[in-house]
Amino acid sequence: MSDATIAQLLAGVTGLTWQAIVMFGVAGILLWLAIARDYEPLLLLPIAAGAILANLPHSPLIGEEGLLTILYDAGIENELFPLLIFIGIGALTDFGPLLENPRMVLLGAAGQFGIFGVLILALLLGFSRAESASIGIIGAIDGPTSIYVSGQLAPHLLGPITVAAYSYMALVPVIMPPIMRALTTPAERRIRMAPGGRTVSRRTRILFPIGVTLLVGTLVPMAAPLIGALMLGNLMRESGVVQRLTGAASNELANVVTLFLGLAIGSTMVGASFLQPGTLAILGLGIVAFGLDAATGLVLAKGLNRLSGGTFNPLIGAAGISAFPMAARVVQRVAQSEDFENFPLMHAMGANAAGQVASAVAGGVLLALVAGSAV
Amino acid sequence: MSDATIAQLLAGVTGLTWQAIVMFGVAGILLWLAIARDYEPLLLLPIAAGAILANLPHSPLIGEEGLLTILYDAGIENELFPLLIFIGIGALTDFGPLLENPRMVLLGAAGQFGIFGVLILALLLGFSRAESASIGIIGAIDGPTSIYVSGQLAPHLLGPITVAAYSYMALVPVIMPPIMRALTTPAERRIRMAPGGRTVSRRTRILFPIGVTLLVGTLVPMAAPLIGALMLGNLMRESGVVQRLTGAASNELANVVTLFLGLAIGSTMVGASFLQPGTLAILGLGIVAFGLDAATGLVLAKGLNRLSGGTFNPLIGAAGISAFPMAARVVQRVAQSEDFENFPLMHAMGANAAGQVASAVAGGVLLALVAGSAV
Amino acid sequence: MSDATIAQLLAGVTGLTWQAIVMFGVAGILLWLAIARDYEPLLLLPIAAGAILANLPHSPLIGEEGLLTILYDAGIENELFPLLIFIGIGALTDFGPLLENPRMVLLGAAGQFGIFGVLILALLLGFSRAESASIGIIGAIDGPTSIYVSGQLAPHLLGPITVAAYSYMALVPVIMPPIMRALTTPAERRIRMAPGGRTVSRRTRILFPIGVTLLVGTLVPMAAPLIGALMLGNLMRESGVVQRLTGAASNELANVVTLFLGLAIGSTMVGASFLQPGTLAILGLGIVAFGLDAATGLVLAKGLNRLSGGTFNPLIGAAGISAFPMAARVVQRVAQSEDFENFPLMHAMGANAAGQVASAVAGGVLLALVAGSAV
Amino acid sequence: MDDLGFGLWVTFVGMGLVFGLLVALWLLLSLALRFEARGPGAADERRATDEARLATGAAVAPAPERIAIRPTDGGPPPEPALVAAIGVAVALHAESRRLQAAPAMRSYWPGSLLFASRWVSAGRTRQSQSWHRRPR
Amino acid sequence: MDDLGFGLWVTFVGMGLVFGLLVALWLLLSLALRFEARGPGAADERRATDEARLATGAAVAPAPERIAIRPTDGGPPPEPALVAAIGVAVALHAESRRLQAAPAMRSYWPGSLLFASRWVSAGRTRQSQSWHRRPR
Amino acid sequence: MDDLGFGLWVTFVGMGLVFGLLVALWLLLSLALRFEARGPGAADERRATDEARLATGAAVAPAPERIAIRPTDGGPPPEPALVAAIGVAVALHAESRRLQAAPAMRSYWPGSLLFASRWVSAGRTRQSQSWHRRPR
Ligand code: NA
Ligand code: NA
Ligand code: NA
Repeated sequence: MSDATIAQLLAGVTGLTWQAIVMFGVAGILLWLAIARDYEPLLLLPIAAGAILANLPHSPLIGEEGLLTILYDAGIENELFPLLIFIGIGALTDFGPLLENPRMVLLGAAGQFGIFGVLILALLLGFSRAESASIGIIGAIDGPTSIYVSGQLAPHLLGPITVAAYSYMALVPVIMPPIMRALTTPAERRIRMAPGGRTVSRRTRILFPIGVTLLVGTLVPMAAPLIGALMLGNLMRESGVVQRLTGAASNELANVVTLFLGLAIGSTMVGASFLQPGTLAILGLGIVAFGLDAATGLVLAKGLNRLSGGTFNPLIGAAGISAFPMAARVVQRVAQSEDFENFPLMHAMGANAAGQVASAVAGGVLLALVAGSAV
Repeated sequence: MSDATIAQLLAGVTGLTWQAIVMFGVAGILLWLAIARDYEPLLLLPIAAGAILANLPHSPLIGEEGLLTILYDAGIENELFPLLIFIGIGALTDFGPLLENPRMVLLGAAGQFGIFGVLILALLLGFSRAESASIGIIGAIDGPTSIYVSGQLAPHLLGPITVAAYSYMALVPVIMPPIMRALTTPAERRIRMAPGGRTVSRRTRILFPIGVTLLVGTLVPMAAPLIGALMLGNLMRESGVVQRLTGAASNELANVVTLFLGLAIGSTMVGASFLQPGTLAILGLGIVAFGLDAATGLVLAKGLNRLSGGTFNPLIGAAGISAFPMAARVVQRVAQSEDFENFPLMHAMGANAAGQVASAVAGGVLLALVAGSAV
Repeated sequence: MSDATIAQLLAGVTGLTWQAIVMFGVAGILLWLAIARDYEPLLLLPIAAGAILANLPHSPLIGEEGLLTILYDAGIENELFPLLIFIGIGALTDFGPLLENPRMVLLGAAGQFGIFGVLILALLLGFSRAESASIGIIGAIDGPTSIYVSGQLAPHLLGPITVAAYSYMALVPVIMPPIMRALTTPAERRIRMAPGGRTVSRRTRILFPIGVTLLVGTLVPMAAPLIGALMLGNLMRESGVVQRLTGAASNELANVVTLFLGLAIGSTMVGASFLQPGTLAILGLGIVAFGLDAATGLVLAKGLNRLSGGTFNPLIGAAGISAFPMAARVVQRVAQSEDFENFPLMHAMGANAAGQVASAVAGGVLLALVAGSAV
Repeated sequence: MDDLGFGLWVTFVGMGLVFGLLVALWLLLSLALRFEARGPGAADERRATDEARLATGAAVAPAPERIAIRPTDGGPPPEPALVAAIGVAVALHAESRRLQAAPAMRSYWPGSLLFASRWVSAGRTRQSQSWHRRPR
Repeated sequence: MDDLGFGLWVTFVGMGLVFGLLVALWLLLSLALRFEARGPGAADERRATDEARLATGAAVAPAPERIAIRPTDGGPPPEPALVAAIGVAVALHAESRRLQAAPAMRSYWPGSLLFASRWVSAGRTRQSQSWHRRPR
Repeated sequence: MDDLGFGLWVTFVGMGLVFGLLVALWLLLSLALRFEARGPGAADERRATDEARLATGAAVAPAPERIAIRPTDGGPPPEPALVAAIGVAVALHAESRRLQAAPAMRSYWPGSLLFASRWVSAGRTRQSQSWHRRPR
């Protein structure tokens, strides 16, 4: 017995694999990004912690009845967590700027091209259709959408896809400016938008989420959960009569779910499966999707500028990629670096909110098309 | 394939039924009541949202693994949510006014007659015994009790019963005054109650919830969950040593559970099953139960007034229906409309708290009698 | 039918057993301790409430689908709740004092001897190996660790073990001083420690939880869940970038889980199984474990004092038992009663934090050794 | 190469659907905005925003924003601390006013009971106090 | 008509049980109130209420009640904003006093750590500061 | 008696493992502390404290700050209520300032810094204060 027990006592040390050690390094990088660089710490820190706990030798945390397994089953497998977080996001999102400039929806739509462009690239690289769609969804540049879609189409890629999605979202202020400068002329960047003075009544603000839910839910049932959750949160917010629920959904609930979500996703990053060439491909394709989103958004915005006779600042197109609300703030920064008196922020916010909606729609569309044809 | 996919893409539009459209209208009415009229928005808004999401064509939200299904299984099917909310209510209820005037318990008991009166009417209308009892429980005029009882006896009626219960609770200030004026004379309404100067020690306040739990739990085991949850919350509150738990139960937990509860109940309101003549009958019977509760309470109070030689304001009887704490406030308003210097509020609060307890007791009694004899 | 129903109506009264009545008395004592004496009310009050509800005749709360059963399955059976609470504790624990005096870890280790001493005693008393280990873990003097270990090795003893663990933890200020005075001389108690002026950088504070997780998780995989959860919370806290999550884990989440945990544990205290001679033995052994912990800690501290040439206050050894942070405060009180100008608090906090870590480690070790050899 | 075809098809149909849906949304919005009542709109607007602010639970956060306190007598600007203090005060007071003045129709149960307990209790206390006092 | 009979029977037995239980409760209460100790009762009372107030977590709750602010010098009533601000202050301060004065027996773990963290830490800070300072 | 043997064995191996692990931890710590960079450490410290303080939506966190309030003109000490009020005010104002001035790089989603760790601040304040004082 003693020998067996001794062996069992040393099981931990002997069970340590090189993949585990590499994953500890990966987790270390994520922690550095989260803590030192403040890149999406709310997600990357729990993900890194989950990855460490999952890669410990013989980790009881990912065994049956393990803590991380429980969390995964409780909210990732059934897609509960991303939807709950979407309710919270809806409760925190102000669609006012979009309601004031409805045409901004076009930029939101353009900002999703990267999803499909990368889907094609992934197919060419030999990924399966479901995998390719899951990789493409990184181009939604929206965390919960990526988790929701890839969780259904390719759960085994959930880890790298989520990490890519959140890391690149945090990198918006780094990645976007060069692209924006490359595709626009200083003159274009200096264009000042006319303030959209229109006031939006409370009635419209309340009808908006209901209308979107009915419209999208009817035309693309597969998008109903994402859009429904987002708009439910926004309805609670705009109704102004359920502050308790709005607060709970956007604070207590969102916090707890974010923690569990991060841990559960981190637990999928087990060395043996994570350390594959595919993972690197995913990280690479993700950044391509990112660039394509921004580029198409900018190009469409340049078109709008031409149509509007030079009164539309093309930078705003870059805000259509969602990554709410960072993209809009980056647009403001870049515009201001050309002309300190220029304030396209509110218009960019409109495009940004449109991108948020468009991302969820695109996610549903992708599910419908791929799930429909995959089998 | 393309054809199939096109068909699938149009599935949403083609899947839209007239029942769904009607249900969208119903949800619209509920939203209007909640937002514009501020009728129980904390429940009606999530219920309406759940109804919209559940009636979307081919709604993935109520499919297996759908968000609303998950919430329903998590807390309605096993009755967890209504009990958790009851803990929160107990933590927010001050039974002091009842402890100062124990005789008020009689009015609480009288305020439950509507439950049984309507049960008989429902039986005569051809509802099954379990259904009739579930409809009658609307007369408890207490949300969680209605959900708990009907969830066990007739889950398929959960939607209309809950909607009726909460809508009518919100209508207390509209429905009650006429009944109160009809059954009392101005002279009676002008009666001023002697201030119940008695001070209740902390010890008694702490022993009260324990005693009620033991008493009711022993005599009517079926009522143990409802009373136990209510009194657990009250014990936490009165103990004064677990503020963290009291706060969590009455805020964070209550908010999240209320949101989930509303959504899950709304998800049961699928057109095909909701749009039945039975639903209208339930709405009608609910208001009858309401009136019967108030009437019996008033009548008993008039008796008490006679016994006490004209020193007992009969209006207080109307507060026995629970609908805590609105009924008590309505009593105060009606009394003041007769004599601005009259303040029966604290006495009405006593009757009201008694009604809260009596409602839970009646719910358990009903479960015991009907579940016992139904099979 | 009527007869059957009458019988059923009286079922409650007839179903009342003497064990149930005794358990109501036990719950009453726990409530008195919690409310009147303020002994760990956050756990003992819910435990007592759960015990009352579980011992009601034919209690529907512990039946299948009963409230308490749901809570038990949701978080005790799968060990989720104690781990979640551990995350919250980690988020509230400041390991700074330990980082400033690393040698304090020795006292933390010594403070665990009671676990094993009592394990032997329990074996001699005829308890099975798994049971003995579960009883010994009371010596960890740490609630979640006791629940976690006994929940895996001897779930049927969960009730008495948890009650003993929390009651004795609350009794720290009563039990410890005599032991401390018996084992130290006034001269020793008057020793003033040099202020550990060293500043610990944020980097070290962040690396500490990561390092501990890797070290312990690798050497004793069985300890990974407890240490991992504790250190996850501490990492979130020290990172300073996820305050939302830290706050949620240490407030909202901790509060709700504490309530559920207490209720679920109370529900295991059903008279028939709780009222056994074994329970008394457990209560007795628990206090022995307690004394042994303190004694070994003090003895080792006296050794350190000798080695350090009389510059180390032996009282600090008593803080190694964990019971964080009460033990450290008691050390401060006893030291001050000898010399009002003496402030060993910060050093005691270091030993106390070490005890917290050591307790979790010991729990994992015990699981590894006993689970490994039991079968 | 079937996969490429599939990819192009998905891209074509997908982007088409996304654009189609959002254009439909655009039309819907323009329609809604057609029926905008400006005046009341603005009013509701402000009210909605206030509520939304209070909704955050941290009624205090936006306080400094909300109050553009300027010394009427052209004196020096007030201390930030004072500004913030008044910010808290105004927010809290606004909340209390809002909740005490709530129409009888307002539903206090089960949710708003927290507020009811907070503020309405205060009002009720005053009520019964004045009732105690009158005799004097 | 069996159903009607059933209904009447349920009504009869049901109302009987409800009344019976509540009357039993009445007796229980009267019994409990018989053993009321008035003086300490009132005292405990107040204490309990204070705690309950703090329990709401929102220290702002009791503000309106707590502050019977009246200008002692018969000056004009203070601004509502100021009243509210002082309300917050008093509530917070009261809470701090209460929690710092907690007896050694009070259990700080795992729950009360919230309070410990807020206020006891402040007290501990002062303690260790004075300890740092003594040398000088 | 096999059970006794088992018990002794578990005790021996168990205490051995516990001591072994904690000694290993000790070495690890000493190693880490070898590479302590004082300056940056303290600096980080300060930053962390600010964050922690703002983190607590509970305006009570900045207690230590509050304690520092002293009348500059040597007047009488301010009322606790006033002190607390200013404490709240400063914290809230700081928070609002910070949130408005947050760098684009900070991630606001899904949570900006509303609520969080409550008892970091005091402990850290103590340290950074003692660190501030040392120079003197
Ligand atoms: Na996007
Ligand atoms: Na009722
Ligand atoms: Na210990």
